[in-house]
Amino acid sequence: MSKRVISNIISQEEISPKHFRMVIDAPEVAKDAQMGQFIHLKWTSELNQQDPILRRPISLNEIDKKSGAITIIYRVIGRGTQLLSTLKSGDQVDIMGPIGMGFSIPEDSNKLIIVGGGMGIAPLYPVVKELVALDKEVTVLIGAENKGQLLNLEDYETMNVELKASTVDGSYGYQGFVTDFLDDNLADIDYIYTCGPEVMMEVVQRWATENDIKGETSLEERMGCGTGACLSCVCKIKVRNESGWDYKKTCIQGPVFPLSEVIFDD
Amino acid sequence: MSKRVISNIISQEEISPKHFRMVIDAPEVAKDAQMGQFIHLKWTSELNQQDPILRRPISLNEIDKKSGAITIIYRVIGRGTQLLSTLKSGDQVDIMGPIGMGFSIPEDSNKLIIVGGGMGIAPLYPVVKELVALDKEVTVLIGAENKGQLLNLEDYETMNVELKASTVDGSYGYQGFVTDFLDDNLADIDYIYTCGPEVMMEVVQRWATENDIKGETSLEERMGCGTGACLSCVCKIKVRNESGWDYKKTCIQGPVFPLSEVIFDD
Amino acid sequence: MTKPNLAVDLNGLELQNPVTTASGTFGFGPEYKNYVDLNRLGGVMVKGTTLNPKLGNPTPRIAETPAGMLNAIGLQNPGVDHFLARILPLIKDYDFKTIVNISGNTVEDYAKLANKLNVEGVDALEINISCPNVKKGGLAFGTQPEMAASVVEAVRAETDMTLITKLSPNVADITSIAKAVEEVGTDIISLINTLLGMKIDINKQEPILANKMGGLSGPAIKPVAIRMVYQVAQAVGVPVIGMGGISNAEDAIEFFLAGASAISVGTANFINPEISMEILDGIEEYLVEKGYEDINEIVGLAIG
Amino acid sequence: MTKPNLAVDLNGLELQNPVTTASGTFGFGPEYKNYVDLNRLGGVMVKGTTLNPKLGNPTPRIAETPAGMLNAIGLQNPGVDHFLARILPLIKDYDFKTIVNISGNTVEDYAKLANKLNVEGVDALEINISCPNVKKGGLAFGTQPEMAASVVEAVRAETDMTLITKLSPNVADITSIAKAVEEVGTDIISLINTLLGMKIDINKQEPILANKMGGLSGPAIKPVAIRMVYQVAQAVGVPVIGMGGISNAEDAIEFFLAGASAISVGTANFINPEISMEILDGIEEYLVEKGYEDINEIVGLAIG
Ligand SMILES: Cc1cc2nc3c(=O)[nH]c(=O)nc-3n(C[C@H](O)[C@H](O)[C@H](O)COP(=O)(O)OP(=O)(O)OC[C@H]3O[C@@H](n4cnc5c(N)ncnc54)[C@H](O)[C@@H]3O)c2cc1C
Ligand SMILES: Cc1cc2nc3c(=O)[nH]c(=O)nc-3n(C[C@H](O)[C@H](O)[C@H](O)COP(=O)(O)OP(=O)(O)OC[C@H]3O[C@@H](n4cnc5c(N)ncnc54)[C@H](O)[C@@H]3O)c2cc1C
Ligand SMILES: Cc1cc2nc3c(=O)[nH]c(=O)nc-3n(C[C@H](O)[C@H](O)[C@H](O)COP(=O)(O)O)c2cc1C
Ligand SMILES: Cc1cc2nc3c(=O)[nH]c(=O)nc-3n(C[C@H](O)[C@H](O)[C@H](O)COP(=O)(O)O)c2cc1C
Ligand code: FES
Ligand code: FES
Repeated sequence: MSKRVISNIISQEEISPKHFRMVIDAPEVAKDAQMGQFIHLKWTSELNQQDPILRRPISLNEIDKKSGAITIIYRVIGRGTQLLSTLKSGDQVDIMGPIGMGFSIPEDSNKLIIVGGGMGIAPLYPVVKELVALDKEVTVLIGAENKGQLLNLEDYETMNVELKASTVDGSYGYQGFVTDFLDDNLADIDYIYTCGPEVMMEVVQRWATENDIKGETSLEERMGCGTGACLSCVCKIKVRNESGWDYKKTCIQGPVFPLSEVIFDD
Repeated sequence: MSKRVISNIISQEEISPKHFRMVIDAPEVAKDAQMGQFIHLKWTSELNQQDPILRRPISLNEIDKKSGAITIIYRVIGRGTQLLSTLKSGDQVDIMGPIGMGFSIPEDSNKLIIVGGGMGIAPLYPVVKELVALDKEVTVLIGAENKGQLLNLEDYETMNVELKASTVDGSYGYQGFVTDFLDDNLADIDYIYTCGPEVMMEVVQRWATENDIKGETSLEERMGCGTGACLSCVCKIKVRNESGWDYKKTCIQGPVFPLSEVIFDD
Repeated sequence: MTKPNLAVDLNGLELQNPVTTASGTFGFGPEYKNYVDLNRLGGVMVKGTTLNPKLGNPTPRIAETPAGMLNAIGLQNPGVDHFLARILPLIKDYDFKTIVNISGNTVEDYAKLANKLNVEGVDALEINISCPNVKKGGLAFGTQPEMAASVVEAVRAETDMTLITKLSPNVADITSIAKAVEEVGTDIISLINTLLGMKIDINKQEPILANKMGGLSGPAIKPVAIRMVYQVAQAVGVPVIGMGGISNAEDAIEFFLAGASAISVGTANFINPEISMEILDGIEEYLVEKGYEDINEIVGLAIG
Repeated sequence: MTKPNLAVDLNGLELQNPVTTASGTFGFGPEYKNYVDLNRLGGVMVKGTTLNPKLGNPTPRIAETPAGMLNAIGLQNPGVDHFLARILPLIKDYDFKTIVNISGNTVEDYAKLANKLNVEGVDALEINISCPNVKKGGLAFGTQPEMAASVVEAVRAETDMTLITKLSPNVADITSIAKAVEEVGTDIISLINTLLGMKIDINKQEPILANKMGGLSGPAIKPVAIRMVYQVAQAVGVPVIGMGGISNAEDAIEFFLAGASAISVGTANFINPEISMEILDGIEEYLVEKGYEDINEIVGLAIG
């Protein structure tokens, strides 16, 4: 169940230029959190601070149910994330969460693949951990601008997964796009998880359709409420009606949707 | 000449509940500053921070031309002063200053009196220092809610002045109002300096008029620009025209005005 | 110390307290059940409802602005029939008054909506006259006294239910609109809806909202809202529900002092989902501190 | 890298660059000489000037609001004769264009002002039509197309000087006002003036401003200003000067993209007295970064 908590920051570090990892002490959130869910957070516990006014949605990158700590990884984009990045251990943030429908693992799938691009790698890490714990055969494909932006790279390197990484600048692994890894050798995959820039997810969707692979994807939309009330965060999802699609709320009906049902065109 | 500088805070301490003394490293301001002038400051050096949006006028309580440090003493009233009070040594503030017409010392006056009430004591301290340095005969009358709010009390106690203090709660000195000290024994005073709540200044003005004592007073009005452009800070000053008064700008034509010329009625 | 009375009687609409939630910012209510004890709310103005289901606008639908936000949701809603069949049953047993915010593109739309909503469980209608009148080239009903009145008149003819008319602030003289809708029988006036605004992405060199323009809400618009409540409260005899940027109890109290008999919390729900309860508690504290026994005592105190 | 051209020709009014300062927020100019190289400004709209000296309103004249402020200065100014005799000589030799903002309570006031200001040293008049028309019960000239046009027409009859008409945002349809004043010969349109607002002191239970209501300015109103510039730029053929909440170069660029050919900096001068220069530099940087050679290339790019 989603709730609102004022939480202490345990640690914050810049893991790569403009990329930050923040660990937050939020047992109430961790308790109920599932992989793929997110928190909606205000960079300060002082709510009269109106600049910027809205919360920011950020995925859970790690959920430690035992210690009650949650981890997020984010990139500084604009004013909200910039202010977030100025906080230090001991400072407080105001959290709503955990929110949304997370990733699921179909029981009958054994060979699974993760395709993450850029910040889209962040929400996929808990999935990989879970799959490995379930002894599944896992291929992890990640791509980013440069090595520093290959989130959780060191974690993946020590895990029992087939790892392939790409960077645009060639500073690590293959030089190119992560989607270049998607070839016919992978056609025996059962299930796919993806998150990343929209252009990337479209390519992944096309490839998955061609190879008849089901899967899930996590979407990003501008969010107001994070409760399903404001209808600002809608995305186009295929449904059986006249027009063939309907708007769904990314915040509570997503952010994770079946890959084949997402219409990328906005 | 007034200028804008981003300055480092040297120290800040809570000298009494809700009352703070802040020392700022601002040689460019200190250089030109005169007693009775003020600075117009933003609690942060980040000007895109719009909450609150306006600067705050605060009097100079000490001006150290040698070290370049200026000192202010302020009381937490609302959001602006509250945010100011959260700053620490090393943080930055954005200052415009020094601004305004300060206090003057008539050459032919020898027995001078200072009447300060509450926060109005703050701008008077530099005057007392100057008078003492000039070897004048100085009487300092100060009053506040309680002992802690008798600003610069310890300084005055060590100075060569006739000091009388009053507190409303009786925690120091005479229990009552500072204006109660204004009796006929003081009628041989040459010149008076006053600052404090409007009701207090009115009483002082009346007493001074009755005893034919000239003097100066420092006023407070809500300020926008601090440059004389916006006309938000006007006060009524007697002039020789049809209506007998005109609006003057407290920021650059004040904040110090001849006591007898101020009309207290807004 | 006895607790002050918080109940208000708005021309027949009795709210257990004056705190309601603004249409479009609180869904149908249950969206906030994890954060708010819904039974403690005075009223919920549900999401703007239309005759037929509406998909609304493409995204982006919101943009952030200094101390505010723009929205161009485009009235996405499942339509009145779905509302009656599927949603009303879920909310009608809460202690809050269910106030249905209705929107149309013609006078007839509004009338039909009122007719359909004339059912038990709906406590009042809030007529959103900020919608474009398709027969008048898209000019909003709420921008001209006659057009505004024509909507209210048509709705009044369909129902005896309490009618709240919600005014648009995008006008030169809000009192003329208020008087016009009072004359044709609105029981209550609520205000303000959003100010029309826009934001441009200077990198993409195009408006951020897919719809280009959107409605400005949040603290930024509070001074305009207070001014309009103050003007309308003096111009009409019916009670006023004030809204626009209310983010804490102090803001709410400003509205009461300006002449509002009840208030709605909008954008602030997004910032702090628990805020409606904090505002309710804060209002009570203010009354206690100042020695009032009844919220009604402070209504309009700043007028004069 | 050659420097991009910043000069703009606003229907005959040639500014060395598009950065001007908004009336009432920059005095007559010299008030800011410690902070700004006045010779680098495109233009200065001087404080609203009236036929006779005006004392203005009692204090408090300003109040702070979320990301904005209210003012009710009440047009305090020394009157046009004093302006001509004492102030114009001090400013006419600066490189900025001297634009005199004029205010009146009757159409005749405006005409007389224009007649008196028809002198060398005054480069343009900015007609402030947000003033109350005493003959129409205090309704602001700028709220009705006919009233607005009558002022501009009367001024036009007195002078061949460049006329800028400054629109009030407190209207339902800004384009109808813009078109009305274009028709009677305004050379330029500037917008927006302040939104009417109010703030209440909840302890004293009365409005903070002595005048009760005041004009809302600052970042809070920027979305409304951008929207109106965007609408007006499309509705008229004359150039537009945009203002309302501009606090940095990014804000200014939003206005150019929305269709403004020049901009005015208002409230931001209070927050950072050096801001007009920072905005000027920032505009140039944007042009260089994006590879434009001329400021005029980006005007209206977000329209479409
Ligand atoms: C479900 C979800 C999970 C996310 N997880 C992560 C994560 O783990 N790490 C991470 O770095 N980012 C994540 N994002 C994106 C993140 O929310 C934005 O980068 C952030 O809101 C930008 O805020 P800003 O103030 O820095 O940027 P600004 O551009 O100044 O923000 C302006 C407005 O746009 C919104 N906005 C801007 N970019 C995005 C975006 N990509 N998605 C949604 N809203 C946006 C902001 O929330 C704000 O309302 C996620 C987004 C969603 C919807
Ligand atoms: C020339 C001058 C010198 C001053 N010197 C001192 C000083 O040395 N120490 C000190 O504690 N205070 C001083 N003040 C008062 C100080 O400026 C206010 O207490 C302060 O602005 C309050 O800001 P706030 O945000 O805390 O209060 P809020 O009430 O939230 O402020 C709201 C608005 O009202 C204005 N305002 C509120 N109170 C005053 C006031 N008394 N005078 C002017 N504007 C006000 C604020 O500047 C702001 O614009 C001085 C004022 C002036 C004009
Ligand atoms: C996302 C969003 C959706 C809204 N939808 C509606 C609506 O459907 N009907 C309506 O009358 N007002 C709608 N409004 C306006 C609000 O009810 C309210 O009048 C306005 O936002 C001002 O209040 P606030 O500043 O507290 O948000 C909406 C506002 C927002 C922010
Ligand atoms: C203190 C103050 C005084 C003003 N005086 C005038 C005036 O005399 N004439 C006028 O046309 N506009 C006046 N304005 C309006 C501004 O010129 C400008 O149109 C408005 O403030 C919006 O811009 P901003 O948000 O950048 O301040 C004044 C604004 C302020 C804040
Ligand atoms: S963010 Fe409000 S409905 Fe999703
Ligand atoms: S503060 Fe603007 S004129 Fe004094």
